[in-house]
Amino acid sequence: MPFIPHTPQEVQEMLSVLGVEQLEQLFEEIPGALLCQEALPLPTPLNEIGLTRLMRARAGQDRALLCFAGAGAYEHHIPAAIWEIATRGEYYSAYTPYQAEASQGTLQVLYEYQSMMAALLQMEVVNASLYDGATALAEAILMAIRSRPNLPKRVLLPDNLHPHYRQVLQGMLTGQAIEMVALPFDRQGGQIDAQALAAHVPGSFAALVVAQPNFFGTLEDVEQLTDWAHAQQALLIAVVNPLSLGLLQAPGSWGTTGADIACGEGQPLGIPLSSGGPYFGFMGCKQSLLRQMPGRIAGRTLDRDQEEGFVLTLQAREQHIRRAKATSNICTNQGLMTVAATIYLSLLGPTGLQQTALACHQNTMAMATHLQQIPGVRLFFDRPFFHEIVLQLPVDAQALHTALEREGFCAGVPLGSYYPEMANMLLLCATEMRTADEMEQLARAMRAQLPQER
Amino acid sequence: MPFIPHTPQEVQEMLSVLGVEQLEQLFEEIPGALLCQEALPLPTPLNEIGLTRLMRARAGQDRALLCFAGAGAYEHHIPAAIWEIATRGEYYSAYTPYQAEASQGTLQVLYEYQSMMAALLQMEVVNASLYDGATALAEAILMAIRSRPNLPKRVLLPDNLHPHYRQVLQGMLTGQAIEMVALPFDRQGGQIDAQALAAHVPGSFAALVVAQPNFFGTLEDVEQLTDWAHAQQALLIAVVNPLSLGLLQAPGSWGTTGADIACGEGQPLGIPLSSGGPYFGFMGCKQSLLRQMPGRIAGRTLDRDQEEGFVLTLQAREQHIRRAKATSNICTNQGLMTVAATIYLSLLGPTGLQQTALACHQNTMAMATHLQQIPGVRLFFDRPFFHEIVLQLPVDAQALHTALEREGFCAGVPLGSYYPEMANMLLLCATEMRTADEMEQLARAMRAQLPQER
Amino acid sequence: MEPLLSQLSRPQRTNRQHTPGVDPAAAVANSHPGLGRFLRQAPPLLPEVSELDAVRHFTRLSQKNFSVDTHFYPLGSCTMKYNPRVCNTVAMQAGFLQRHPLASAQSGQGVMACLFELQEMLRQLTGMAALSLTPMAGAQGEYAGVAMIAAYHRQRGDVQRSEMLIPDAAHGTNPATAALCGFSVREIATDGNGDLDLAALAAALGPQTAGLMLTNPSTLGVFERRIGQIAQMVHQAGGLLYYDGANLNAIAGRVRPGEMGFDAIHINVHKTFATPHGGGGPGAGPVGVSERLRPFLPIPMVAQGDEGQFYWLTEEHCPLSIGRLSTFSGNIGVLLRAYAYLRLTGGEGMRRVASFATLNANYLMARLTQAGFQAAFPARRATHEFIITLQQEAKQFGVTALDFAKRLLDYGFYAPTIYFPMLVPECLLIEPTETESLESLERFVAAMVAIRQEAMENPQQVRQAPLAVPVPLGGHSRLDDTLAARKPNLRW
Amino acid sequence: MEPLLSQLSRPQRTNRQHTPGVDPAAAVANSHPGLGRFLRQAPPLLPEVSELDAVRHFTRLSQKNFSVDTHFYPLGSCTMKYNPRVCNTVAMQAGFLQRHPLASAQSGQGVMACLFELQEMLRQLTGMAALSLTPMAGAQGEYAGVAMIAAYHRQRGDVQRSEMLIPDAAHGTNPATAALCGFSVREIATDGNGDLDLAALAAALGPQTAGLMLTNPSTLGVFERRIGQIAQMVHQAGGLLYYDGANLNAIAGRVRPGEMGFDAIHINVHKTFATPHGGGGPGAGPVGVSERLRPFLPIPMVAQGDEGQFYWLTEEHCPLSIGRLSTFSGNIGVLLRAYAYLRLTGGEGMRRVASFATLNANYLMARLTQAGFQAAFPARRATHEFIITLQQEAKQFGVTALDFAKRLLDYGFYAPTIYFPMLVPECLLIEPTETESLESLERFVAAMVAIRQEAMENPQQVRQAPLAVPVPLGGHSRLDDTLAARKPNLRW
Ligand SMILES: Cc1ncc(COP(=O)(O)O)c(C=O)c1O
Ligand SMILES: Cc1ncc(COP(=O)(O)O)c(C=O)c1O
Repeated sequence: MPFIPHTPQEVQEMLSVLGVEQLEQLFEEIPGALLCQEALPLPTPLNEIGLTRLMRARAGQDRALLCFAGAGAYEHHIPAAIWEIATRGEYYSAYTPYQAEASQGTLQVLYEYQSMMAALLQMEVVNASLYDGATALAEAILMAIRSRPNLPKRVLLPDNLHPHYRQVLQGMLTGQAIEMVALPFDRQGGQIDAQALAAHVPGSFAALVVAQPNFFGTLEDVEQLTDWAHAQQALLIAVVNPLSLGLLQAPGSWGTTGADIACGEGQPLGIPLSSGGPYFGFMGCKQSLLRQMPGRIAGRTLDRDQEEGFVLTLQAREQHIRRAKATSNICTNQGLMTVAATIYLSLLGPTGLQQTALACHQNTMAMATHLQQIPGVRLFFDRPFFHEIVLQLPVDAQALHTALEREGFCAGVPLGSYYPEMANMLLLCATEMRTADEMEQLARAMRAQLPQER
Repeated sequence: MPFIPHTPQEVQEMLSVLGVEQLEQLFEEIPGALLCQEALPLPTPLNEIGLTRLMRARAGQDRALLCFAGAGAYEHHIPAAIWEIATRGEYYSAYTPYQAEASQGTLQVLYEYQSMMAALLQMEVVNASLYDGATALAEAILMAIRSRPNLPKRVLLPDNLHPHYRQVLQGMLTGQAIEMVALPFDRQGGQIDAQALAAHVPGSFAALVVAQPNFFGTLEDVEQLTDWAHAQQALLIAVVNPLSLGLLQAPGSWGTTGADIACGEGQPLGIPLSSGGPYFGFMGCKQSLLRQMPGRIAGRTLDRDQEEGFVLTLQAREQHIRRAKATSNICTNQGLMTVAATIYLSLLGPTGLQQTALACHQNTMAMATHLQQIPGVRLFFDRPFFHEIVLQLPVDAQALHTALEREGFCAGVPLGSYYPEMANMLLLCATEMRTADEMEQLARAMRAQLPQER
Repeated sequence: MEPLLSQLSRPQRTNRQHTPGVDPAAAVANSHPGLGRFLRQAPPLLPEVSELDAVRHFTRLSQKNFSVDTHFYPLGSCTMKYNPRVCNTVAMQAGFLQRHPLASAQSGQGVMACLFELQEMLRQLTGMAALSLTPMAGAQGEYAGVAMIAAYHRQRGDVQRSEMLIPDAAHGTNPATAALCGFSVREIATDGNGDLDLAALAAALGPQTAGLMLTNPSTLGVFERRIGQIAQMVHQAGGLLYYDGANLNAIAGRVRPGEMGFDAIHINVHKTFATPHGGGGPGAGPVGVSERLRPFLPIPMVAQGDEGQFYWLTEEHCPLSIGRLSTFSGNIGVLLRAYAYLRLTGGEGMRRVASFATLNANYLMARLTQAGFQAAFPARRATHEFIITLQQEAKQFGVTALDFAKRLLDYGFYAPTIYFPMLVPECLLIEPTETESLESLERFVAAMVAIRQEAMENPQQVRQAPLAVPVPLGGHSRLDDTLAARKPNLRW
Repeated sequence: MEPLLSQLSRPQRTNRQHTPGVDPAAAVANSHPGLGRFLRQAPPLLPEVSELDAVRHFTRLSQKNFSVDTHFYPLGSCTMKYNPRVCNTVAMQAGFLQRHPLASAQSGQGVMACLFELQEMLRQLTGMAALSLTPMAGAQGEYAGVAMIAAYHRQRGDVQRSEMLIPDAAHGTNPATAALCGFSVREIATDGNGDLDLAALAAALGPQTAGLMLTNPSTLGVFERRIGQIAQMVHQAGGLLYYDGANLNAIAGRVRPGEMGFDAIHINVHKTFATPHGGGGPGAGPVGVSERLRPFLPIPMVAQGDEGQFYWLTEEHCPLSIGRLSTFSGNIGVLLRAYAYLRLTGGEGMRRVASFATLNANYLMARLTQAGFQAAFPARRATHEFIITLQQEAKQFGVTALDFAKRLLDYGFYAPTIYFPMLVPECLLIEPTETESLESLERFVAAMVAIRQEAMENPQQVRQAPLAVPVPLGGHSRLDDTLAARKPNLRW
């Protein structure tokens, strides 16, 4: 039988030990009225031949587009070694490493992951992953609120945070009656509007969230924002792109004392786009916040023979011990993705990460230069960016996007559905994967689609 | 540096231990005139991004055709588990298991491979692989000649043996001055012409080669042929398709005492088509011929603690010990392919193999039925076949083949280049991978290409 | 111990094959002129190792894990069954992996067809009215379910319902989730047969009751027979029923939670539907609902249009939705594996899975009982799992469930779940799953018997277990959890 | 020991997921009416195991191998360098894997482009006039080369040339190949510096000389400096020069065999060009030739037409070819990996490979010499490899090269090649390759020193090595080769 090893004779043997004649009898405790009398009408089972054929066809249906989209998920180089190793059965088919002595592989990887992410973020401690970037931020806010019990349950949330993140927070924070106060962005630079901060007085909110780069790709004055938040007695929660940290200042070094919590989407570190998941959320914080941190944490310890080894630690924060009082309800996290990220970081190293980040930036610069030469097209924001730009078009962005998709491009993300006033704008990204030639192709295709004014 | 771990500082350290200043000095023994002064003009190195891009494009260029070709290489179901496991680094990046204690994985797999192939072939001993089917046959003939030193160096070779095998033998046997005597085939059934055998008297040749199924896919009277060869004091060398043995008589049971040597192409057992390789050759023989067998052999033994384990054995047959007197010059064989075949056989098992072979046969039957309904098209041979048929067409087979390729079919193999008198014939195969629908598609396409006489 | 990556590191060791070609000379010229002040002062302090060293390191580390692919892994509540390799292979195709999440639905009809059909199949299997695939694990599925219950009451203006009832045997994610959604948690006791204490339930129900979160079969490994009555009681009190679907493996295709009267359910595809656990995820926790909760389902979901094309349902289509739970659409790669698995099994296959999961659990329970171990609920049929209590052994030999668990590692078995559910003292929660053979089960029984023998003869030894997992598999004797928590060492 | 598959087998255990749907009832009806008498009486006696058991079995077995991906593997003459994983990934794409060998060239332009460019790159690197990729391993490449030499003489009517000269240090495949091609083999001695004894060569040359097979750098790990003179001598005598290209790693991109005067050469892509060895293959042994042997190259080869399209050269185009060496076109999947590797390195990269392979070998030789080990050719530069002779240690402590080799396994190193080349007593042929780090080399030196210490203090222990490779890695003490050969047990 598929995936069931029992032979007819063994079934008989086993049933006779149980003193029953038929498998069906094993369901005798279930009220008869509830029992399905026959198989449910799922599609007829396929053998592996049929399944493979089907899934090849399905994967083949999905069109390979030349990708200039970012907006929270980025096409980066993924060294082949990563998934050849991460899908090894020993990683792939193990459970969360509860029995430490039988899980040293996963545990050491987690410890190395935490160590490398801590170095990248310059944060003191890092957990072993959360679901994704948006939920990591939700957890960060919950954590901030918990650790500031004397402050109002309010957080300042910039409008230039990824709209999907804001949607997720909307859902996940209402249960806790946390108030989210919107911060407008500057129309010139896309960054948080500094003037808007003045409306908020010390002690009136528990945390300020800052995304660096922000959703529009431009860079925030993180030094000032961090110091300002701290001056208001609030925590500073940084949302960062880990890959950008090859180049950009780490949140742990923002301002005088650094961000208190740093979180974000781990996908750029070796995880395929996969239509949106699985990715992983990461989170680091100051040592002082450690016991408020959600999620699993691996720690180094000793065995009876004084040999070093690894265990899951500080479990008293977690749901399986603390139940309703846990720091989060998270249980299964995104383990295998952190294995991939750990291998990614080890293969790229500091130089590789820096070069990759630099290539992303320079490609986006080059793309911006090309595209701005198209009549009627201009860069909407004037601030420095990392690897995303907002392009103002002479036409509806969604329409252009659709037209370009027919030509084989995933030409970024039209912003109208997120910011109605930005219906003519396109958020574009060129990672290290894009070649000069491809950027020219995009420019040519875009030019061809746009009205030839002159 | 790509794949070179040395840091600049380490290089200096190492050079100073060697007492030289520059890497170049390490080449000082090479006559200066021979030294290339600069890098050879190979294409500029790519990084992994560029390589992946290039190779995706190349693989994408190769057109996926609906495959009805066989002729020695067959599209079969390859369970996904096979290559997920066989490409694990521990198998993939190990050498031939010379140090047995550090190679028990590969060695036990080889032992299991030998055991399963022996069961499939019903031969007493099997080696650990040769290069491919054709060279395995060449080795079998050399082995037969060696083991019959008193007989003339002549072998009977049927014309219905795969033409490429005959070409390989041509090359590999001339060095040894072995005479190959052609046996014609029966024009009705495609099998070896029984009458032609009468020309050969006892003691006049060392071996008779029989392919079951033969190149045309039809089945030989292996019982009679085996007994006849033995009556002439010759060895019987069987060339078999291992997958067919799920259904067909094993060479070890042919005639009264069985074939003496069985060999063939292992590709059907879990190896992808890959344009022709790597595949693997297999060889089994009677115990009495063991010491004439070429290639590596794994054996079971004991360690100092009387624990069972595995080693390469009977190495005294091999080139690294016996040098010019070895049973063959083979050294590196097709190891990893036998790992795949071993996993294949273990996943399919006796039932799976039988069902697969049966499905191949029945699909080919069904295909024959469909195609024969096309006006002017008929089955050329009237004998039972396994999973290949020769179709006689009203037109040139190569032209039709080319036309069908444009429609997305690899419509078998035109026979004209191998047998000039068969320019109108096509050798076709339908394995278990072909669906009823696909066979109808082929029939429709073929009908559309052929002159509509009625 | 395998050295840490940091110990393998040497300054200036690089892997140029992974570095994009940037011209360092033109670094400034090609960068944004205003970038300077945002730059990091020094590159991150990451290890610098060669690709070969990294490959070796992570390959060797992998070998230190016990896993389903190498060991029997009878971890109760976790359904550690075989994860068919083909599901990985088909899900890892370039067509799926390369698609950007914000690319148009038009360009992703292949993956969306799979998701749509998976939604339908899971709906069938659970008997729910509608289903969303987006939650990224069981706990997030729970969150979605409980948030929908909250939204339902809120929408009806029924604002007093602030309490969630949860059996004492429940998984920790249940109370944690209820709390996350702002409910207070009230525990309901379990009776001596492993069933819910109905009197306690009756006493707890009231106008403040938002709902009851139940697992059936429960985490005690038994089927709650009076589920009909329970559902009626809760509904009558105005509460809704949440089904924790982590325990579907022995009933999928046999009993449908929708027909038991549940209003919301999550499904751990990384349990019943054989997606891998990856050493701690990713999983996926699709959430299904009865008709009344349908409007609240989390987005996005996949729908099929009139011409057969698939499209995403978003906030526009679902104004009452509890919203988005992930940045994009959840763990699609995991869902593809579940889809592949379900296409391999079909309806008949799922029934078979349930039968053999049940057979293995009951057989193993019977054999351990024959061998003198004490089942927690000997009079009950086991479902996918069952509990052994080692209370006796703990008392007699001073050898605890933890000691047994650790000693099993020495015998080459991953350990069952221990000390959960908390109400059974010294418990081992054992779940063999249907993919284990009779021989596996027998070897496990033999190991348990041998360990008890050791506990009798040499309890000190068992208390020190594992004596040493063989070196390439970790090489450790028992690791010190207390030390780890007391002096956290969380990075190098 | 991991149980044998046959021990895991149970009658009627099946994996239906791999079985095509055939209707057993219609088995006869759907089969050829005449098939009956050809049928097997009973299904083959293969094991019946579940997919999970098979996956576990082969996963666990894999862990028992030392491999480059897990261990330092300084196996001389074998160039066990890192096999970049990306080469596997790009070669395992469906477009390449699914192509039938007899499909038209038109439908295979992608793979043929790679092969054509590989031919060209290898031609460049070797400095030969033309090259065929078809041989499936080094030994078959040798076969092709020697067969071409034979064909060349035959074609010129020079039929007396029946003798192949081969240095005593040569690899076993050289004489075996010469014999296979019908030549008698005459050994040429090596002098005390590891060079060919020119007097012996001069004495051996004559009208019966078909050629000389040489490896340079030789299997002694040194470069034959008088290669120019040797080539001249052989050519003058009417013989041709064959180059055994197994040892290219330290000279590729630095010296070209074509310029040394060789007429034929094979290349082990599974050595210098980083294709994996797979526990014994598959490899590939492309063969290159000088102008005069070009007509004899084995088919098929890839050529490029005027419009850029690629096509196969077959017997029609090459009437003098020694013919076909494989059923189809050789080990294309392996060649694709070599192609990928060469595209990653380029010309500059190959020079770098040679430099660092040389550096590592010389450094390791120097360090071992410093540590008191005896190099076989201390006055010579090592190339990619070098030889240590343990004659001294054998005499003093009764501990042989074999014992050292086995003891190294206990220390977590694969052993160097031992007792080859045969002319250096108690030799270890050590090849670190360029992909090993300085730390690897130092750890190896430390292990060698430690073992010598043991040999001094407790020789009996070293003679029994390996004491026991850790259990998951095999768990064996020294295995008995003699028993294996005396009572062959070759299947279950
Ligand atoms: C009974 C039960 N409920 C809920 C969960 C939580 O599921 P997840 O780990 O996927 O979040 C689990 C799994 O650990 C469980 O066993
Ligand atoms: C020097 C030398 N020549 C020839 C060969 C034979 O190559 P292959 O094993 O690929 O047939 C080898 C490899 O073992 C070798 O080391």
